[in-house]
Amino acid sequence: MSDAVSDDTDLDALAEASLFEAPPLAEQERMVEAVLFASANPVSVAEMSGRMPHGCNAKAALEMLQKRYEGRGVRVVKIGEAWAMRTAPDLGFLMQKETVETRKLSRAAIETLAIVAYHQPCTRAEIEEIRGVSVSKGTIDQLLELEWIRFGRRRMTPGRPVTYVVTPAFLDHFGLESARDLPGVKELRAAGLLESRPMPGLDDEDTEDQDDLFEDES
Amino acid sequence: MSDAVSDDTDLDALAEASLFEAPPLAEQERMVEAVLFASANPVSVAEMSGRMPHGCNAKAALEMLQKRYEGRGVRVVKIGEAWAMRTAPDLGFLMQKETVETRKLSRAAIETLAIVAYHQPCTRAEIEEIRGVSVSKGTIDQLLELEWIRFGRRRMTPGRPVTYVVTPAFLDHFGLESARDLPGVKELRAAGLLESRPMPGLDDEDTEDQDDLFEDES
Amino acid sequence: MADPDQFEINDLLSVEERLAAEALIVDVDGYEGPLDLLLQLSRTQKVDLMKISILHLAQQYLIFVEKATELRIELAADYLVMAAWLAFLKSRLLLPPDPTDEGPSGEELAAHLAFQLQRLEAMREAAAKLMARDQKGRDFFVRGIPEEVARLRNVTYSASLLDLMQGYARVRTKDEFRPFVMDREAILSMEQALERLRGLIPYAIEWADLASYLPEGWELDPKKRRSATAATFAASLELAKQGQIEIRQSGTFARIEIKARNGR
Repeated sequence: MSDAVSDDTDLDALAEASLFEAPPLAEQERMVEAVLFASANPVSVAEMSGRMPHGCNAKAALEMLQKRYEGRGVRVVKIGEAWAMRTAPDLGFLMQKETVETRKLSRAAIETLAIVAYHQPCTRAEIEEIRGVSVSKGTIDQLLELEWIRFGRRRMTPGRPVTYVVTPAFLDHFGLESARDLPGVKELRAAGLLESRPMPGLDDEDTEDQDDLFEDES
Repeated sequence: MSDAVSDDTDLDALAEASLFEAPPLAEQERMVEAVLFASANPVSVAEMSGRMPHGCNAKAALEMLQKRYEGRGVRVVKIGEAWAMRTAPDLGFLMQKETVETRKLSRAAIETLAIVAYHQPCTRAEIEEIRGVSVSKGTIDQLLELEWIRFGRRRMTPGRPVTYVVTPAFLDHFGLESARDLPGVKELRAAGLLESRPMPGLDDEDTEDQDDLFEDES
Repeated sequence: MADPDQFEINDLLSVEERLAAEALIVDVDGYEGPLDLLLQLSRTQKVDLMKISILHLAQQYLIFVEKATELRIELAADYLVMAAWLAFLKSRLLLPPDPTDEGPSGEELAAHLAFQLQRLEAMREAAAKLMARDQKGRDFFVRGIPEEVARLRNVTYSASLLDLMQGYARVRTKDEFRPFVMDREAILSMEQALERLRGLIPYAIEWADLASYLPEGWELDPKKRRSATAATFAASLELAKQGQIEIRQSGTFARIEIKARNGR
């Protein structure tokens, strides 16, 4: 099993060889290419490994593949712990046929989404405090339905309110690797605008630990 | 084909340029790559040309792309007059995920199986009489599929109903040499599996019955 | 809120500012709450939010609310709550600090309001940047012909000998609870009850509850009990008619008792 391993047609030999040693990295790269290519949804490294022969290094192969596709019409992108292939955004103009009309989000929904993304995990009360108005249930429901936000852990404060966090589908939709890559997040944090400051003279215990939680979760 | 062509942000310049001359072939290759990737159907050369900026040579770009993907995990293939991308056939094994699941047999199936084992050959009506509830076809089918029961001789009674008997695979699975090795009602009671006090006379009568049935078949 | 100060402040503002404030009144419905309105008003100051004059902003807001009231525009309660709070803040900012007061100073409150405005503004900008990003299905696209991953599910069913034995024991146990002489159905016919009762009469020497003559096990199942009770009662009437038994009942709904006539 020394050199005949990567003969495309000799699958049995390959499978057999894999019992003893992993296929060459170039071959592994072909494998992750095929798997990512075939899937419309991001594939996690764990799932990729599970589908590849024993001993493969899916992560290394994925990183190799990502390099290979740099500057091409299709890109290899990382979304959270998962990987996917997406067309290059500059070629979007070729895709009128594939474009899906999405329901226009209301201003309230867009702002709520941004607040959850930047302040997650974030309670409804916090969203309302930032926006200065009450958030209708429909707005939250719409974002939940789009699977852009989901319930996070309950806040350990009186009433144990539910929190909201953004989902991998949100990251995928906006082409983000993680919530840390949100536009301007560093500047906002540096400016203290992601902190929750209680109104002076008001003992607002339930907002104090929010900053910690953001670090925890994202 | 130099690869520095694609400045992702410089779309306007590209679009403007295309009014006068076609984009470089390398850029055209990126375009056909993205379209083939995202299209839900194979794309003909004519359709591809229609989607690309004026002056492009779709066919040449497609052929270039096909070359590029030679030997890779994905292939550019021609299907009739149309083009599409497909995962390399030798990697088909990655497109299936094998999972082994062990499930407990349902209560209905266990009881049905037990009745067949203790009373074989046994008709469906008899199984229902003993269980006191009707037996779904699915349950019988499942046991037939598992090859734990099979059809026995037809009963020589009106309607000539089929009977079921247990198979060697059944004996094998349960580690029995023959169905006679199944513990009788007395042993079941001794083992504490039968808790109710029997009605006088029922016990013996019943086990004898059972023995007869075994005599019949095996 | 008809505070004489108001008019003074009104005069302090330039004509331009008043026009701006009036223009805003027209689409009061367009605001998403008092904070949104404050943010809009702050824009007329044409300065960085960090340097905004909260006092000035409070005045603008109060004028807005007053105008709205004059024009008989119904303002939601939260606008009025904000107006009251801003009036309070304004007085704090204008009056020299009271050393005996333990509450937050006017400056602290003003700084917090400025922070809230900055944060709302920042979130709006962030939301706009987020929506301006390349989006899936609009700017970039997923694989058009995804290949389904065939899940080869090998289901193996397991059952142990013990499962089998327990299963059998279960059905046999069920069987043994059933009176073996009786039909499986939950109905006792009068004929059956009559036959059963006839057999038992020779032993009915003492008065005994009719219910104790129900077939064994039938009293456990409500359906069976009902049927058996009715049939046994009917059978007892028949037997009484034939002179074989006596029936007595001490009162309405009391127990019905029977005993054999010749057992006397």
